[in-house]
Amino acid sequence: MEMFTSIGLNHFLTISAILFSLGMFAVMTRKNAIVILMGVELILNAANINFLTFSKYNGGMIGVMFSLFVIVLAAAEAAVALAIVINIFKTFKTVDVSSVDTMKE
Amino acid sequence: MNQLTLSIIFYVFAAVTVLSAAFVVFSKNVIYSAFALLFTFFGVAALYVFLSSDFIAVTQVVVYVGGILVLLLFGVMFTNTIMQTDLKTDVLHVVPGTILLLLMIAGMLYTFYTTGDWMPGDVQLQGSVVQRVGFETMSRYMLPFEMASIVLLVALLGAAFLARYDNAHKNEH
Amino acid sequence: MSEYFSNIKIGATTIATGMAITFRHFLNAVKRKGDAGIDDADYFKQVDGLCTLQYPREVVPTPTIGRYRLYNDIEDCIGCCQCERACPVECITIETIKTTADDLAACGKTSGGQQKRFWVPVFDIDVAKCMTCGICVSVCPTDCLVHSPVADFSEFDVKNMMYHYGNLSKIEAEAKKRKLDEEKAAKEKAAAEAIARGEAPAAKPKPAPGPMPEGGQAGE
Amino acid sequence: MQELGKAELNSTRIIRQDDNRVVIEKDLDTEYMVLSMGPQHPSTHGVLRLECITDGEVVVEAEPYLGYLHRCFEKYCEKVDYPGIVPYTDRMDYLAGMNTEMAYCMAVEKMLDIEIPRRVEFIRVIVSELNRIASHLVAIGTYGIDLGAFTPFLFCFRDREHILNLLEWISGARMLYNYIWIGGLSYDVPADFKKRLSEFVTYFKPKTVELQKLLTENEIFVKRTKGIGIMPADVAINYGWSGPMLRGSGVDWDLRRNDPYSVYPELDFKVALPDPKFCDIGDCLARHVVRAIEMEESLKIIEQCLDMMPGVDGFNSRVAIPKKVRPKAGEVYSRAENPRGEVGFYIVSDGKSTKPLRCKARSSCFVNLSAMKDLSRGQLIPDLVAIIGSIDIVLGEVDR
Amino acid sequence: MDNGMEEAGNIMPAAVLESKAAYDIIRGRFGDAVSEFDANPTMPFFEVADASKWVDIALFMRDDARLKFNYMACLSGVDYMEQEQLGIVCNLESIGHYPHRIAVKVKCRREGGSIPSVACVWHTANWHEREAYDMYGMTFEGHPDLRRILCPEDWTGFPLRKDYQVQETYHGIKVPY
Amino acid sequence: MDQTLTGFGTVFVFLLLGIFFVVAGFITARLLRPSRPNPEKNSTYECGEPAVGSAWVKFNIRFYVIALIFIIFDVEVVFLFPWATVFKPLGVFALVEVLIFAFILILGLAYAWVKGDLDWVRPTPNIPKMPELPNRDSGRVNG
Amino acid sequence: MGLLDANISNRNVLVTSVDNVMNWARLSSLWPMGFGLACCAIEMMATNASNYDLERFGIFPRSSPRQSDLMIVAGTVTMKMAEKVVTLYEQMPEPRYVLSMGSCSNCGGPYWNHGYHVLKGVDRVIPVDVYVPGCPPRPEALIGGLMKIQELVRMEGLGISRQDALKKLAEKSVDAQQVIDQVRRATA
Amino acid sequence: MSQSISLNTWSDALSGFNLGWFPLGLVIVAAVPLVFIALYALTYGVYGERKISAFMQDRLGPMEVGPWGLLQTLADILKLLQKEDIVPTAADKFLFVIGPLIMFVGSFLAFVVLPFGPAFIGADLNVGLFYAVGIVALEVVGILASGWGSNNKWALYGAVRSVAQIVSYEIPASIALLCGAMMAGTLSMQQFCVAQSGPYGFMHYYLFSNPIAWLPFLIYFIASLAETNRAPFDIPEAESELVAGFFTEYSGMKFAMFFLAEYGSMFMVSGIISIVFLGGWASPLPNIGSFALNTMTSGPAWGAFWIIMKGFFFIFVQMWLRWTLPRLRVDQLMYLCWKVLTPFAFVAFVLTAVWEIYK
Ligand code: SF4
Ligand code: SF4
Ligand code: SF4
Repeated sequence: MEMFTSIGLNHFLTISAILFSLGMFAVMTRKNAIVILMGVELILNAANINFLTFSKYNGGMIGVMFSLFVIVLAAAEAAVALAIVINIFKTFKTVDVSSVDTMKE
Repeated sequence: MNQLTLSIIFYVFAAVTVLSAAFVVFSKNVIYSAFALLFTFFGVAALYVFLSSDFIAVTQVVVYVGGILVLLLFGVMFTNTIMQTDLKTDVLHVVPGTILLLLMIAGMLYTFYTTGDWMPGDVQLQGSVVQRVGFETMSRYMLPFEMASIVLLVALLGAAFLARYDNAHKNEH
Repeated sequence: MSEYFSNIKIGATTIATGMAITFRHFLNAVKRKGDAGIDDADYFKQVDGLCTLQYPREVVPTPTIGRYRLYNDIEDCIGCCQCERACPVECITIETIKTTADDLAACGKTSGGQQKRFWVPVFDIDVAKCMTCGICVSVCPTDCLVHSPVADFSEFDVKNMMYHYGNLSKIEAEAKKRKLDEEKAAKEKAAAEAIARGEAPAAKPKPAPGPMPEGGQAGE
Repeated sequence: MQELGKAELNSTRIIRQDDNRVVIEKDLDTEYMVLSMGPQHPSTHGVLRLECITDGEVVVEAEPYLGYLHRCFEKYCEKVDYPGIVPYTDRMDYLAGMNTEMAYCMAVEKMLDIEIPRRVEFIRVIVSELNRIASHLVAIGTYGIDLGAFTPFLFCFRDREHILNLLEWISGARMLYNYIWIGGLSYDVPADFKKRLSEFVTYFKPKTVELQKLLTENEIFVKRTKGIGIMPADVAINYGWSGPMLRGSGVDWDLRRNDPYSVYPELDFKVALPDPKFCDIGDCLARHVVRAIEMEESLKIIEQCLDMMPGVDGFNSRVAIPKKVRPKAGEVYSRAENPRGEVGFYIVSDGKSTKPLRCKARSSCFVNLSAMKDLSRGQLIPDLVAIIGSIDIVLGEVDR
Repeated sequence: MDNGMEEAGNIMPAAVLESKAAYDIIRGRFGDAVSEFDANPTMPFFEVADASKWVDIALFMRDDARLKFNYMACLSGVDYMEQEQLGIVCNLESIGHYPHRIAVKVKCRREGGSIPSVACVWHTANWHEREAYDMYGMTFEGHPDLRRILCPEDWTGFPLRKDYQVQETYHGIKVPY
Repeated sequence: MDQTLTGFGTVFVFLLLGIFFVVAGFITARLLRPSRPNPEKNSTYECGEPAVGSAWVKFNIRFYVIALIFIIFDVEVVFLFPWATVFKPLGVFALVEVLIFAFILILGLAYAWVKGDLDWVRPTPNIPKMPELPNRDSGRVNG
Repeated sequence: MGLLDANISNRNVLVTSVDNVMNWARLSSLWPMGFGLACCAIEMMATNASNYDLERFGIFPRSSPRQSDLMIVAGTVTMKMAEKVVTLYEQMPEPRYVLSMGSCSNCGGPYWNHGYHVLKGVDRVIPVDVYVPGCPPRPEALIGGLMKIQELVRMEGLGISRQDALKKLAEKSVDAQQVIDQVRRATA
Repeated sequence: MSQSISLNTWSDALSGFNLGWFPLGLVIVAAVPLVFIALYALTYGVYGERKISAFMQDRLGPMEVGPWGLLQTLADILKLLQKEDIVPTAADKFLFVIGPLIMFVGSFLAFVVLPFGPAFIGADLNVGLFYAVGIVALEVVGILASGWGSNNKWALYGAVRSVAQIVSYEIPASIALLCGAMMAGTLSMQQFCVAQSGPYGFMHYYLFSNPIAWLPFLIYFIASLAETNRAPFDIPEAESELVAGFFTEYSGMKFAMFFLAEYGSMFMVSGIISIVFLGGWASPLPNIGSFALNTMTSGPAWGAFWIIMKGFFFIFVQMWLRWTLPRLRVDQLMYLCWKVLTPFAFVAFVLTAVWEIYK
């Protein structure tokens, strides 16, 4: 019971692990490029949770700063990736990565 | 607020996060995925609060919900012919994927729960995170800070170019 | 570049002008335009301020020639059917019965002193159809058909908008008709007799001696 | 089956099938949306329907659909005698009843060849100019609403109310007057009318200035309308545009001057033309400005008429009204300058009946609106709204 | 229809004289394709006898430097019941060039008749012709988009024909009163 | 319990209460309101016409570009807010740092401006033209 | 199923007072659909405008039927328009009211005899609660009609259907004919 | 930080009050703004808007429902409660329902950091201002959900326009607020007010004490109009174009939620602007000699009075603008945002920074 009531490092790590795996799953199995992007965002979020968890339980600022930069990167990544996805869509009329793979102009 | 309340709230948000994330991944409707992402992001932001980084939590809402999610939604709306594709054709390698998913979770959890000694103790983050972030960016993380602006600039240039390239491309025809 | 700034400047000034105007109106909201009708001399006295007329509480009378609900003063109607013919909408229905000679007095005179020669058992105006054009009013020789200034007379049932102005009830009308028929028959008989007698039929039709008493409508 | 539009983005075909349903055949490249604007839409001024084919916010094509207010006016003309048509003409252009009545009466008078007393002519001009102001007030006010400015609309309606009161005072009705009759007027004006009218003119002049400051000169308004919906002069003529629309395109053409009728030749007024410094010739702003100027010109005309109007002594406004209107066989096309442009009546009489054999109303809005499809191509939706507003349609007249 | 106006012929008003001059030019170009000029003072007109020439005449009228009838004021359909004909009457004039005005009539058979469309000459004619089609049922050859304009697509009959009988119901709604 | 958690505890309660308010509103309304759906009532509103096609079409890329530029500046603002709270004690150095940071991003804005990404591309509207003759004998008529 | 759907046969004090409050709310906030058809619509606009200001009664037009309670059929309903009117009416959420403004929508008005394309009264396609006569009705008449609608709302309640209310009102309302007779007697 | 904590005695005392495990006190704290929004939106916001617009248009406005029409909005809401709730068949039920919920919750959550006087604030977060800027994101998603969920063309147009507009104007708005944060050196809303209160009353307000503050003030005001979809930036719900924008399909209570959310966020932005630039609950009256007006008019009750008054003033200006100006077009809106406000915001940013360092 103690394990459930007092929130500790492991709780956060667990959530982060689940998020990460879900993200990985999306990246690996979904064909829709946008869902893949969402998966990537999930992975980044999982990473951020980890950073902040360790930051909190270590007392340093490194994790916080790192997660901040991760967010920056996530934003940049989302912007560029979505632009690419939209371009792919414009060219191939689909955002289905598997078919894009085979279509190759 | 006592410990129990806190735990309950934690579990609520943890559940929201995980369930909505699962929904994002498994939903066949992309627009639902995108809206479920709202709850994931929000839940994660709440977890950040539990990790005492209020600033990052609000940043999460500002950037992820206000920015990335909107971008994703626009992306979905823009490419929405895929909305009709059903789950079967949408998902590749389900079985290996699921196995991998379970393996991954199991592996990671195993590592987390067996490696007890990476917990140096419950040292709380002290002071206002905002101000500390402000100081850190101006001192130790100055270079990354400037680099971030360049990354953003490049991202802006690149993404704007890509979006525009398309228009130029079309006009040629 | 200068255009960029002058644009901003023009935008700001015109917006400020507009806001000044609305604010002036806002301040003027303490004044209220009275309920002067157009024919009052001080109609244009109050130029600024609120102009709302709180209708059910305050009323500005419509002008005297205002054309709203049609009203027929059947006492004055001579049953000439001019209005019915003139109405472009065909929303007046008139049935007339010629008065028999002995009824002339009963039929009465209009207020203008003209002798009425027709009973008007049916004078229906469907105000639901009427477009208040006023043509019927302009052709009425006795000015008995008028537009009243009453404008507000909505109904829950459209059938209520059929206004029956006729001055005879159905039974009365029946009686009058019978009477007329009898008179006609009598006249015809008289004429036939006259022809038989070789007299000129153009003789003035004299009122047939009416054996029918006035109390023909006793059934009422 | 009929192909409607392909426009520049040529991979999608929009097809109207025989049952009048629009089908989009998409080629995935871009997706058009069929957007039905109206018949119940705040900016179509009644029951016009525009079927817009849009690409995002851009209107690829907007096809107007009329007839939602087709009230069989021309049928009525064949069923109702000449004087009985007058109230129906009111209902045609219900914002400018007086003007339409006048156009119709002039047509019949031309057939009958009757002389109209001068006083009647002056009163007719006064009331129709008043009605022109009222109509332009509605046009300007609703144009304000179209562009999001609500207050000017209410100011316009407040002032219009005074005009309605004046007209009700003389004619007995607020909007649909049946005041101008073939050969005369239903009533002479009341005794105080001249005084009240000049008071109105004094009252109204500052209000036009206020309106101008509040709406016409507002930078947002100008930015919204300038350069939008440009119609070149020659095409405008070819489209049969008339009235403020044509003048907005820079054509100096006003029937009151170019085909003078009534007492207009004696009056001194300016044909309103847009100022190229303030607006682009032929755009929405030009048309709006023309209307604003016209209101002021109408005020001038009214003032002059008040001075020139012959006296009352023993005057009977119904003196020239024929007992029975039965024109000689023949046909006539007669028109007048209405607030919205040329309203003409083409009347055929067979000489025997008291009803016309054929009476066609040439409606200005109908003709002006026909350019809508052309004007709307490649506009944004807000601009489309601005264009419809600047055409200032009255559906009663479009559909008749 | 034109009796009674003939006597006035020699004292034509100025406006009619102008129309006459314009007519003469057209007559000179097209000869017998156009009928005699009717010089009535209320609406001088001529008729196009050879309807197939109508578009050419229209173009000529619009573009000829002496005519420049660039403005079509009105196009009305008419039902000539007695002559078993339908027709259109176009009122033309020239804005900004000449003060002349003239009306042109074109007729066709009553049943299944057809008139060439001049929508390619004057934009105005487009909707007016649609309206005439809607009301009278003559077709306009070469019209870009000849559909009903005022009445619903699935309306039966052509309302302004003299022998029009109104339909009883429309989409289940009773039509007559 | 640290300060942050208490503060955000309030936020959480606000969240709950907000949701509660909405849900309570819906429930009350549900108790009161009539519910008589029919196919026509539930049809999509489109000014009285039956709607043609779904509204779910691909949308204009313009909006996407706007969101894209927004996200970049949004992230910038994220950095500037913590800085704003501490820059006074740090003095000129911090100011210069941030000006460089901002300048680089303003470069991005300038780039987007110059390249026209900030303009809402308006298609060139059609200016009406004179009618075109169908191919028939157009040349012949006016010879 | 909400309260307003409920069929309550015994009305006690509570029900009545709930009724009163609910009816008060509905009658004080009648949002008409901004929907003009013809000439009458201009008078409707004039009634909305400053001089008569319908907003005094809390009546202000909404352009979407979803948010409106009242449909003012202002003007001529043509055959082409009739189905659209029905659609729009149907798309309004209940409880909804219809006011027919002007002769045309009452019964075809001036176009009733030869108007082949005119619907002879909007009550042929949708149920009408109040008829406002006039062509066009004066703003006063429209306001009067709206007051009648408010009267009708006041009569409604749990277990009292619209038909009942209308019937009751029709009984209560002074017959126009009686008024005429009164006038006649007075003038005679 | 300590000062602000001591300021919020009341709300802190309340939030410490637990019943069992549940923090009942917090509920009360949270309920106050809720009641406030409801009251404000019901009686003053909408009613005020109608009356003000009426007076500007020479009308009377609501008159018949209650004395001077005071009960008008109450009647409206009560009526909306009774209206049938239509969910179109074509709509996406889930998004259709969740839209107004997110929208309202988002607008309501922003009130957490709004101090209603020195002693009352939901939570004095030390990222308060940033939080207030960020929470708008929720509304954005709510709008998209309802616009997309309606499956109505007008709604979709409205939603997409609205979102583009809100996100665009967030940039100049947040940079302008950043200027305020630079002046105060904090992000806590309470600290803003504390920093701007003092014996000289309004002279302590940044708007009057800092010559540069005018620029961010104006920029934020304009941007806040756009963020709340107020005229002249009301293109998302532009009546004459898009019928009713993203809530075209909403009826009954769901519509009422939008209604409340809209007026709630209107008050929110007015509150933010008065806190950041006009001292929030700080009294504007100066101490003149021994006549200690400022001291007299400070305190919890007065604080609440001042901030609400300031908020109302800005709401009045918003309404005033709305009833004066036509509306902009999408491209002009974007022009104004990206090419006028954003550059000027950066200019203001630099100027403020320089001023703050060298003053
Ligand atoms: S006013 Fe006109 S419509 Fe009415 S009854 Fe008289 S003539 Fe007929
Ligand atoms: S015209 Fe006058 S007198 Fe003749 S029937 Fe009609 S109302 Fe009676
Ligand atoms: S009732 Fe009269 S005013 Fe109203 S629409 Fe019909 S004709 Fe026009």
